[in-house]
Amino acid sequence: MKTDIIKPYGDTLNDGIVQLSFTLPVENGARAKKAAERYVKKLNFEKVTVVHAKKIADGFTCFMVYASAKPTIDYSKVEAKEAEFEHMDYYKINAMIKESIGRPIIAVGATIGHDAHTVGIDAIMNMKGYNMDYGLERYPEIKAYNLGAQVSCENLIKAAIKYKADVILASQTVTQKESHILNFTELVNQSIIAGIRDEIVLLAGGAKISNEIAIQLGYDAGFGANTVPSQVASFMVTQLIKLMHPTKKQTRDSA
Amino acid sequence: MKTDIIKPYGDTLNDGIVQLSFTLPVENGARAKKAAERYVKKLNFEKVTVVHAKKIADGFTCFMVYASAKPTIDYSKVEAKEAEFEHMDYYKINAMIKESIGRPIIAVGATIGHDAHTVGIDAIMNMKGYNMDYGLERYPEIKAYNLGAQVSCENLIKAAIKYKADVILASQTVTQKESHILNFTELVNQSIIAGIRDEIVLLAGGAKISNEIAIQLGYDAGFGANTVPSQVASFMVTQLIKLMHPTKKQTRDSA
Amino acid sequence: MAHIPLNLKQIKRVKDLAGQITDQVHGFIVEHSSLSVERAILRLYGVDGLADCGAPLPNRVVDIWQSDGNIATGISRPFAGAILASGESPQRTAELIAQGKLLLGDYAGGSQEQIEEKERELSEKAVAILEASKTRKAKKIEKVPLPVQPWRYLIVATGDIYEDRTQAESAVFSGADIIAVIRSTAQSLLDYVPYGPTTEGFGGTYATQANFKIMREALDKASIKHDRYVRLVNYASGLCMAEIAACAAIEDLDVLLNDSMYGILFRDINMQRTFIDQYFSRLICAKAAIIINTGEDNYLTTAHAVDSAHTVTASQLINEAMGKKAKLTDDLLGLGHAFEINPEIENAFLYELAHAQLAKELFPDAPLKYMPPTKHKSTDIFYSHCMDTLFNLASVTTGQGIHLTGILTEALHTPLMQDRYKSISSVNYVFNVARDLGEEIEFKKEGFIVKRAQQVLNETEMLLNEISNVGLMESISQGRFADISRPVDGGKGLDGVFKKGADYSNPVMDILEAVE
Amino acid sequence: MAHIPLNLKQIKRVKDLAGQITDQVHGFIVEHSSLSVERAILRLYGVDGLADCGAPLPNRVVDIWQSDGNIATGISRPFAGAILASGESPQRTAELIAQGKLLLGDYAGGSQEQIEEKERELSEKAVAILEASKTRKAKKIEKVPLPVQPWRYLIVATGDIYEDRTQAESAVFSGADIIAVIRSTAQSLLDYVPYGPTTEGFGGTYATQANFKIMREALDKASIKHDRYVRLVNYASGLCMAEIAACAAIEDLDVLLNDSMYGILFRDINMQRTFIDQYFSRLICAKAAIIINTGEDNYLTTAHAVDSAHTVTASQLINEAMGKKAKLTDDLLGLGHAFEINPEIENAFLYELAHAQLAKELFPDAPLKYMPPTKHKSTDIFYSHCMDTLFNLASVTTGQGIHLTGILTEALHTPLMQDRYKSISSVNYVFNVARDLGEEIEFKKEGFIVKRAQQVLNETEMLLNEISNVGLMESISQGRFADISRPVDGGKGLDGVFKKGADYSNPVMDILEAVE
Ligand code: B12
Ligand code: B12
Ligand SMILES: Cc1ncc(COP(=O)(O)O)c(C=O)c1O
Ligand SMILES: Cc1ncc(COP(=O)(O)O)c(C=O)c1O
Repeated sequence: MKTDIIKPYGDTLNDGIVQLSFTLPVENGARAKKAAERYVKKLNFEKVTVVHAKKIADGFTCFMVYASAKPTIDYSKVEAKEAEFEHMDYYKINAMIKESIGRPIIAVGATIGHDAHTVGIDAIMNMKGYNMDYGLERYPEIKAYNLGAQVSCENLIKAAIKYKADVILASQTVTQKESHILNFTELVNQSIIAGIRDEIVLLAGGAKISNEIAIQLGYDAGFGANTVPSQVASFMVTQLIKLMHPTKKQTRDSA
Repeated sequence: MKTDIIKPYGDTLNDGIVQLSFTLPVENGARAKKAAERYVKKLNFEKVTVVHAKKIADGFTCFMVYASAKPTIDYSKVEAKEAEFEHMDYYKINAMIKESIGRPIIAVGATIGHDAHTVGIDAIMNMKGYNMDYGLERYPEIKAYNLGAQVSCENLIKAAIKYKADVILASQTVTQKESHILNFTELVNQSIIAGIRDEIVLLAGGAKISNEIAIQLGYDAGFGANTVPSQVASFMVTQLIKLMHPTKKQTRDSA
Repeated sequence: MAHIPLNLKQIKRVKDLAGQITDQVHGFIVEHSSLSVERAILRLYGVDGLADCGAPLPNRVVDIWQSDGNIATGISRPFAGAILASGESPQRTAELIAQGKLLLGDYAGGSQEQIEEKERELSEKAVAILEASKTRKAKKIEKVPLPVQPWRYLIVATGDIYEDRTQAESAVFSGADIIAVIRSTAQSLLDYVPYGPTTEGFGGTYATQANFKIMREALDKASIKHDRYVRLVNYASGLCMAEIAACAAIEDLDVLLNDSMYGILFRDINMQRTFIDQYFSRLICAKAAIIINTGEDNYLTTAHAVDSAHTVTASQLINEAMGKKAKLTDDLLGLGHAFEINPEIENAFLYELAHAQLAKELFPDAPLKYMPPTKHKSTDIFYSHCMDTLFNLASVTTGQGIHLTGILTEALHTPLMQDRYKSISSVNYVFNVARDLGEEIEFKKEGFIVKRAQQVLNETEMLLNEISNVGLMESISQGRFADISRPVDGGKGLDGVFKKGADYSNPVMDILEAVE
Repeated sequence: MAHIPLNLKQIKRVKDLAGQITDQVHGFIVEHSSLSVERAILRLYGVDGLADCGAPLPNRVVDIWQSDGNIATGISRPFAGAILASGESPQRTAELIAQGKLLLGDYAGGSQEQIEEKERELSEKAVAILEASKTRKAKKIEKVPLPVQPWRYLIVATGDIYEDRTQAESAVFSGADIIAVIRSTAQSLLDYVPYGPTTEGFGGTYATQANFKIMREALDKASIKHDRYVRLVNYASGLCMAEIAACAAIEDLDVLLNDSMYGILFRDINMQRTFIDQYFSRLICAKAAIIINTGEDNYLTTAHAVDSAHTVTASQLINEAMGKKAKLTDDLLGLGHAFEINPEIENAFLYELAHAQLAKELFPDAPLKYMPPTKHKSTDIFYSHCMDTLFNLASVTTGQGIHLTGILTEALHTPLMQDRYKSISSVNYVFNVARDLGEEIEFKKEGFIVKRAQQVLNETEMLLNEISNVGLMESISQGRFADISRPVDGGKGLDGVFKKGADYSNPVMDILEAVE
């Protein structure tokens, strides 16, 4: 395999230049600056310049630093785990559902836990949609139920069962103290307990959610900032077809 | 010796949080973000979040990252090499020169090489001074000759000999491609060739100059951003006394 | 100050409309009370701490009375009776009640008059507590003066009150005039006020009386050190509005987030409950000289900041009218609004100026609370920093009162110490270099800014007309604010609402209402 | 546009004064020429490349003629004679001269009339080159239109023209309308124009014709890709003003830093030399439609930006008058000024607005070049970013023409790719959200801004009066600008100045001067 060794770029290839800013719990002064410099060296940098140091509280100093990073990375070895699916448009998605599933998809979504942020899940589900891209409610071939925010995992699963959902969409915005991880995990567990995990497409989303983390937590996919509804709908239908036609899925995979 | 192990501080002691920003020579996309994340991990960070990734040219992406740095540093082991002298005021300095040297000090200064930045050396030497602190020209006990900018090292040394200077002040602002190092080194060499190095106090200054680097280059001291003239004058007289009264110096050192 | 000439008659019309709307709701409010109101009375009577079961004592006592089916009387009378019966302090009496050692509703301890006398005594003391807080604050401000407006408001939100304190000290060091301790996520949905110093919140720190005290003490020190009085803010809106107001007053807080509709819209708290609670909590604030901050800024995080600008203005007018009903004077009305227009809209800054100036024209004497961009903040922290810089300019130019400092990492995380420093540096810079810009410019007559302000005012008038026709509760259930609709009987906390009986008594409220 | 009402009579007075000052200097200029002017003629006649000794051919040829003691005739006549003698192209002829194979001053190749005819032919071709450049640019602008003002100007300065190209492409990607390749430190002191593509400059990249070509080609591609015409800037001021103007015209540059006094003040270049050179170089620019940019912004890096504001205005007026003398039309007069007031001064932003608007009032049709804060930029890059954000606002509000993008790392290093992106994001943001702010506000009559502008204008008038009394050269030697004084006979390059002999000829200048 071909390698592709790279480094940060300032104004000359591979100069490694990085801007850093951080606070150390020390009083400002020559020693503080020295400590900042040494610390950044420990982070595998050379040519470290502490360009700014400012006292921001008794015993705390904020530093700004430019430095040249030493490591390189082989870009050819970097793989990303994006949800794999063809991004289709509104019309194609509806057509595909009609053709391959033969009935409207049912989707239930909510912001779980104590999280009150609805703007994200609304962007995906409400008619209006996001960034000129219609929301799921608008799709004739999708029946979308948006339960809003602060919904307990239990209630979301109950609703999914009640509506015979094909897809569950869970949103989390607050990530402080890993609360999103706790809530997402809880939802997966509840779906397993309810015995529906294998029958549904389970999606996680939110500003700080990546596909990778969602998959780690047991979801089919995760969607982060700037997702548009048609991406989600595309994934939903693609995944659902795989779920409903496992053989078809295999042929696809081997193709 | 007591240790004092510290780490960067975000909002919880020792959380290690650092803000970084850099460019990688790759097209933006999921792989690019992954590469940025991995790269920051190589820099000895954990909990790396690539908060922003933006294409800024074909084949270049700018990243913003928050991450938690792993190393610690023992602050008790950090020593800074500031020029050591008592910072005196205008009156005290003049009095001290009168008393301990018995004649006005002669100082010659310039911005050397092709560097055209005079504001810094002017701030130290001109009457007006800097930040409400009088410049050297104002001191009755200092005779200051400011030769301006773009002065060759040779000419500065010649002037120093002509004026029988006690102190030479050299300024450098442009640091691109290490031009300041080249010029400062050249000046030291010229002073040695002229045979005056041991008889004078040799000072370096400029926005990016630290005492440490100046000493490494063979100067008596170096002065960086926000230096005020009275600091320089204080050092000048202190150092000159050491130079003129070597015994006195020893007793001081052993004190 | 750059001025937008508005029709004074129209201003009067919208204020009258807001007054009518308030009057309608007020009719409902005065006939009802809530468990939280009753608990607030107990707190002002001197009841604090936890019962053995772990619930706060005020909750225990009120719950007992409610589960007995007697709540329509309110808690004041039976509690006064219990004190007479026990002969103990309010605190001890409450403990005895909670332990089941003393029965509420046992009026044997004294005559009707004696009980009323006790109630009077308790309530006068209660009101004196509020007055004392006002006096203490006034004295502090004599010693270390208040800074000029806009006041630089910074939040701390670590979840740990001691860590918050460190952050707050840092903020004051860099220039903050007001510190707000952000409340732990969803505390507004707790039907009690947590107790004691706390170190584990989510997205914020629990609002407890002990935490208030810790922070106020730290800020008192900081005020003296930096020679300017630093105000302290916390959050009342939620299921415990009145109780938190009581705790805040006791601990000399300066500002409370206290909106007549926020809980309804953003926390799905029942609207009846909210209207009842806000009234009593604001009476408390008025007496203790606590500035209220309203939450109109939140509307623009769910609704479109241009299309829905008039809902902000309408809500401000309603909050003002409700506030005045609760005796809040202009200087205590920190009505909220925000700089939330999508920066991709051309001339967004002109809209912002128009909206901000409109608020100033309508409420010239109120310390308006101006919220920075949040929804359209980018994860590009440098870009976000620019947005805040223009926000700072809009604020100082239009003479806002309370300036919530925008943070460059808004789209990422609750602020780190370094974030706060960087953000306040921008505020300090802009406020200094453009201090008198507002005095030195005029908005072009017939220009875009003037017309835009007029348009928003016209839309506001139409909306208020509609609301006054159908009533506020019905309007909210139709989703008139923030694109959110809430049914009159839906949401949390309705079970805590009760109709006052003929024998209901709340002498604290009586005194506070009597004030002129 | 927010307007400052100035007395039209006073404006006329200051413009007349600047005209008088220029006329005085012009008397001197027309009697002299310089080696650089002569070399520029050769370049326009088609001489390029290096001599065997490594010096540029134009230098070699002129030096030979000068060392023969004949320079008072100028180079045109003897060179035309040499062409006739050799029968070769100008380039080949120059090579032969440099190799000593052909003698300058040997007029045997033709009669007086034939030589004059040859000169006419050469000079008409020369002027046609300039005209062709103008036409080519106009055509490009027809295809990919010019963006609206203020034009977003970004610098590249890696020292390596190929690296610069990458940086420039990135800048255009993010929104730049103009790219300036910063020149290597002290190139202005070289008495020749380096040759070929270069990769090793200090603090900038050498200005060479080859580098101009490389960058212009890259920008032509970028212009098409991004569908807006991206202008290219380089530096003329220095010892080779006229030659660089010639090279720039040949390569279709759009803008040249070209000041009548910068070299004197900031590079200690002899003032006689500078005045002579700037005149011819500007005649070239005028014909080739190259916008000049003047360097008044530099004054405020050494002098106090408030106290010395009037020196900027005075210098702009002089630069304008000298520019017009050299046939530059208003649309080519990119007069410079800057946002350089110490941010610790209260209301610094109001001063800035006053100064910027004053420039706009005085030169309404000139594409004013507005320089960002530099001297008071902090090493705190976040703080510096805020300063730039307000600068951006001042620029769009007062309708500046060429907006030099302030860089958040100004106090640190020449911009990195990421720095440039962050900085232009701020420009894009501010220009969009405040596009029409200037149209929508007015400066209060009798207010601070208006008074301040008037004060600067008054001080300008006084200064121009003084200068017109003592003469410009004398004034400069008295340190009237930028707190720097330069003696009339001091500085570099005086040895390159000569008095025109009776038989002096420069037919290129004659044609350019004849243009109406
Ligand atoms: C609006 C807002 C609010 C509003 C919410 C109103 C509402 N009804 O939603 C209000 C004012 C109520 C609010 C309150 C709080 N907020 Co808030 N809030 C924001 C804000 C400003 C914008 C969020 C937003 O609407 N973004 C726009 C949407 C469209 O983007 P999105 O959510 O990322 O959604 C997109 C994708 O992620 C994806 N997506 C999202 N969900 C899903 C789900 C699925 C299944 C899929 C497929 C895709 C998907 O699709 C969407 C479209 O692309 C952010 C700051 C910011 N600028 O990001 C803070 C922010 C999110 N809030 C924050 C906090 C801490 C709070 C509070 C906890 C503060 C407090 N202690 O009081 C409270 C309480 C909230 C609670 N209990 O949850 C923090 C979170 C910090 C963290 N990372 O943990 C932030 C980052 C602010 C900050 N810097 O402190 N907030
Ligand atoms: C003003 C200025 C200019 C003016 C200079 C006018 C003049 N006569 O000085 C002009 C416009 C001419 C100029 C030109 C250039 N500049 Co310049 N300039 C600056 C600027 C904006 C301010 C510098 C300044 O005056 N600071 C204020 C003084 C008071 O601070 P100071 O120099 O640090 O001095 C203090 C201390 O350092 C100390 N000190 C300084 N010297 C000495 C000496 C002694 C002995 C002692 C004891 C103390 C001492 O005391 C002083 C008071 O505290 C900086 C950006 C910035 N904001 O820093 C760029 C900057 C320095 N310039 C820069 C460049 C690249 C140039 C050019 C080379 C660009 C070009 N290619 O054309 C040219 C050419 C200059 C040349 N040949 O040297 C770069 C340098 C990058 C680098 N680190 O290498 C900077 C950082 C801008 C940038 N980001 O690109 N510049
Ligand atoms: C008026 C008001 N009250 C309360 C809050 C916060 O309440 P909670 O604790 O529900 O997040 C806000 C939030 O912005 C508010 O604006
Ligand atoms: C008008 C003008 N010319 C030239 C320059 C740069 O010249 P040098 O190459 O001497 O640094 C500047 C710098 O700002 C300038 O303003």
